Amino acid sequence: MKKTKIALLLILLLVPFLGACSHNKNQLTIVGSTALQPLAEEAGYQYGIKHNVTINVQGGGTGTGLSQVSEKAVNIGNSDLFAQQKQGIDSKKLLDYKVAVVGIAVITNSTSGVKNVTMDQLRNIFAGKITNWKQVGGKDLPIVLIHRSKGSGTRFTFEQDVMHGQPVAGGQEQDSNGSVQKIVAATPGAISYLAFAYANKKNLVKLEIDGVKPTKANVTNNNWKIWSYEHMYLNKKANNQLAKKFINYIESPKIQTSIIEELGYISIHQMKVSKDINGKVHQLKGE
Amino acid sequence: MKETNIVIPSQEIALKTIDMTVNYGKVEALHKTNLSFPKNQISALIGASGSGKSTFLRSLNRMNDKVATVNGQIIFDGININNPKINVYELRKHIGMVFQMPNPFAKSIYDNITYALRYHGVKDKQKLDEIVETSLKKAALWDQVKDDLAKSALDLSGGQQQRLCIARAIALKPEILLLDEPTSALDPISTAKFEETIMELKENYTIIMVTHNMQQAARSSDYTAFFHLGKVYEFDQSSNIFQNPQVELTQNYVEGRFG
Amino acid sequence: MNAKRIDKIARYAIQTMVAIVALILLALLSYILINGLPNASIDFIFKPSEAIKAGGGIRDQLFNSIYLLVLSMVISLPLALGAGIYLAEFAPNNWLTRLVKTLIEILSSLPSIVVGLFIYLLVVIKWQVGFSILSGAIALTVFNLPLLTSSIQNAFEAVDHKQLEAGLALGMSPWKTIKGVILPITVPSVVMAIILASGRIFGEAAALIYTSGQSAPRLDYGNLNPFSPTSPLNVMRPAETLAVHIWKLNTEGLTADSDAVSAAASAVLIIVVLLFNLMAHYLGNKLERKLTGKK
Amino acid sequence: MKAKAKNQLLKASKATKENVIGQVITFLCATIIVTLTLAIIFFVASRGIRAFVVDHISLGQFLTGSEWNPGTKNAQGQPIAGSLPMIIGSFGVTLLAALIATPFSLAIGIYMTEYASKRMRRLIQPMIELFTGVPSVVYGFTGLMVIVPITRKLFGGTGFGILPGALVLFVMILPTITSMVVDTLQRIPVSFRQAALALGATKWQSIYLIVLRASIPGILTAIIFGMARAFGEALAVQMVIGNSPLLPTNLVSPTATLTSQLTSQIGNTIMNSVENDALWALALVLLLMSLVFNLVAKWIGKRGELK
Repeated sequence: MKKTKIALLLILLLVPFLGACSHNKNQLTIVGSTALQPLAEEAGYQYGIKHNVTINVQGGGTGTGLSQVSEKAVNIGNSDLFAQQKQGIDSKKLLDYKVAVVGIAVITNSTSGVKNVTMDQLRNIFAGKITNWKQVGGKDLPIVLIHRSKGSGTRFTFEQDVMHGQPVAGGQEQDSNGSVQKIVAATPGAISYLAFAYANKKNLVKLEIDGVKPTKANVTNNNWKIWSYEHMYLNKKANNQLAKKFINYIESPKIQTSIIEELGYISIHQMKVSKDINGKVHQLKGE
Repeated sequence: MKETNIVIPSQEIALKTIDMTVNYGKVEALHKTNLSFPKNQISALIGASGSGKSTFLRSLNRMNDKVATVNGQIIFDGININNPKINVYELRKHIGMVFQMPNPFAKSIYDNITYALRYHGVKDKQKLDEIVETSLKKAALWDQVKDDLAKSALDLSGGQQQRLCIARAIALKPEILLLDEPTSALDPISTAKFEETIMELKENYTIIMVTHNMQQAARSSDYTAFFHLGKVYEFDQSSNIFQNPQVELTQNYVEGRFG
Repeated sequence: MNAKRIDKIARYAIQTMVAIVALILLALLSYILINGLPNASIDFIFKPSEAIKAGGGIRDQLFNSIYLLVLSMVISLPLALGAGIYLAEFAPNNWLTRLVKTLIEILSSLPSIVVGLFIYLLVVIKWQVGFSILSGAIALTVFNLPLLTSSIQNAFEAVDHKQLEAGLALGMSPWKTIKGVILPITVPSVVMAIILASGRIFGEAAALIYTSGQSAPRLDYGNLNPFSPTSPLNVMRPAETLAVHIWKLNTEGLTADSDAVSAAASAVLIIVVLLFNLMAHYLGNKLERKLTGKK
Repeated sequence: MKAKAKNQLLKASKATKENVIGQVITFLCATIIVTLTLAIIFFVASRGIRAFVVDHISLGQFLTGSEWNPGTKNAQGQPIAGSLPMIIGSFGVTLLAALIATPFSLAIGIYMTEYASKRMRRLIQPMIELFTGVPSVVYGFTGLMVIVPITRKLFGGTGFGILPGALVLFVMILPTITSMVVDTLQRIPVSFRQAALALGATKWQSIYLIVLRASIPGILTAIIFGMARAFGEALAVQMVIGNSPLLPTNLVSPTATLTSQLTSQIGNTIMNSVENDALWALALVLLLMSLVFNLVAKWIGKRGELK
């Protein structure tokens, strides 16, 4: 009797592993930028219900997204950057779809006592030339620089649009918007940069640059200079039939006005300007 | 006085060793020994500690296999059991053993006795109960435990545990029982009871017992072998060994001059 | 300062130190529970999570955590038991066995992110298993094995070798004696090892981010066919565990109430671990009593 | 002996087969675990060595340099990858955490095995296990919200650095060390203690002179296991260490550990790129350090063995 009881238990435990051989077809794996992840997840969930497709969205960062999609390990690679801007990625192999725009706000701890800075002052702060808030009209408090980690897309965009090639001073690096948010809110004199969606926490001050407020409207006409596209990359050689359908779904007006707005992104269709790989901005011919 | 005096008992021989030696690595712990143990008799092995008597005993049921190299022959019922082809597990059904420190399983009294039996194929519950009863009776433990066989063996006293080990061993109905200083960890009363038990067991088991206790050997054994520094000097009826030993070394030991 | 006084001082020093640790634990627990419990209502536990809107629950994440724990135990316990027994009973006492023991200790000191990436590159990418419970379970197995194996080995070595002798003398093979006689005696310490190991992997996040993934597709708990993607039993679906969910809420979380949900999730996670410990203790004692016949 | 029993003596029985199978299975389990460990070590080593062989990072500069910026090249064209800050960060955090945790876990261990009543022991045991249940993420954020502001108030600066890292790790490795210390102390036979007391020693003398002395190998292994755990911790430390790859000037200046640098950067680097390989070199250093930990523990354990 004892033997049969053990055998039964064993079978019961092994049943789930049988599922291991199933690898169903209509499934989409999306990996990459953590900034684009919430959008991809929410759109993926709604698309999944409508078309009975399972869409798995993972984070991992822009670097992982781009390298995995070039190796065809995943269907879509999310990235905050142009593939060309990332060393070691062969952009010719990839198809670029811009699905949204993300504005990056400059945030400081409420103790800084500063509401507005000029672009040059901002550049000098991050270059380490200005080290105390009183030099820009704030309280007498040392400035604490908090960067995003080196490979992050947000950091690349910020440094391209603000530093114009000048190196940034050393300082603390955090690898996620969440920790930047918490640390700037908690550390007196701290300054950093965050995507709009993350910047609207109560004890965070959103700096104006040259009198321009970090709003979506100011991004559409490039009054607010610090912004970038959110890209979804496909591998040219992969079977992208399902992936293309999903991207069209995201670029459809219905999604661009609903989820995109809710999550704090800016819709592609509202943009009056475009930005190329080296950050130059061009007027879009009357949309 | 002779150099050695090894007697071959006249009765039927249950087990005998031919030129058996035991080496721990390069050290020869036991020199060539030739002993023949009479059937259904108690043979005691005496000698100072380290004289090789336990080593000899443990080689009989191949308990020394991994630890030492045993050469020579051990003839049991006409077969040389000291060779690799022998199935050691089957062999130990025929040659049981009880150790110095009582080592009952951490199970109930009933399970202690039936566990090995069930493993060797005795499945029928009714038959098991019967064997448990007869073995415990033979080990003079039945009356004390018969109404609570499910009690854990670890709750028994030292003496009771040792008798449980006896019951467990005889439950397999071995032909030979090896006892390695079985009473050295017991109090005098349990020791005396233990000796009575093995005297009764003599009818259907050949018993070979290692002991430090000279009086025990004299009282309860029929034959006695005297070991000294890894060599058997004398093997004869216990009465001769203790009244007029032929070998001077035995005489010194028996009269307690050393050892 | 005679010995008597030193003895008294030592006793008080030890007791104060134990009290300090107890205080730290209570402070930590109360900090987590006070922040977490108010919004960890029952329906919070049985609601799916929300990406944007507030009021999301942790139903799928909690299920994934428990399911992953069970699966990784199903894989690692037999392996650890086998290896533990081999090292304690059969392995020859030579340099090779000592080398193996050191290797196992090294496995336990590997940082979780390194193990996570190893399984990610090998299992998720190269073997095309993809982000799934299976990959997560394999990653967690790597954490379970060293702790379980060394605890089991110690447990077997701690058992008095006379029990083995007793079994052999009755014509039982070493394997049968180990399985039938010695194993039951080690059950309590094996259960203890399982508790310690599961406590650790229940809170593991770093390794799972790259293996069992960060997305929790909505599950239909009625559907028990392990092949369909919405069934909870399917091992090929990505499964964000509770710990990963807490990590995601605090790093990339855009949900409106991410702080509240993460605090509540932490509280739930600790309570589940506490329940798990108590249940495992109870089970351990019962098993020991049944197997060794002690009343 | 009946004839049937006699020939059974000569042939293999269920027992022999079963025993062989049992040995083979357990041997296989042990080999699986060993191959798994070797595979991971080989994997980390091969990726780590790539940084030195393929990307020409100089080993000397790697171990002594204090600037970590693998993306850029120095004068000789070698990537600037000085991992000294991370090594010091990792060691600083681990040693400090172990330094704080050891006395406490010894105290609990001794209390549990020598002084505590059965009821107290039943209470403390789950308490210790509960510590292991708390996920490192929760430790990280509690550390960020509680410990960092306190260190900032007490010692100024940003509140990040080795001290908060060590405090968080102290709480995390306490259960690991304590449960192993308790295990070792319990293994010391009661007779040792009785012998000491019989000779008129006070309780503390019996503990200090006999019990602790006899369990030194176990205690050291426990500490090593705790340090190994602390050394490998990533998420919790990353929250409070400050993540800046700079040499720590004091206990509260932001720095980085091998693990925090690895976790925060790996996601954003591309496989086989210089930055990625440099991170794997860090992982290799991490691995070698934990190897050193184990060998030291073994050596001390052996020397302290009961003679």
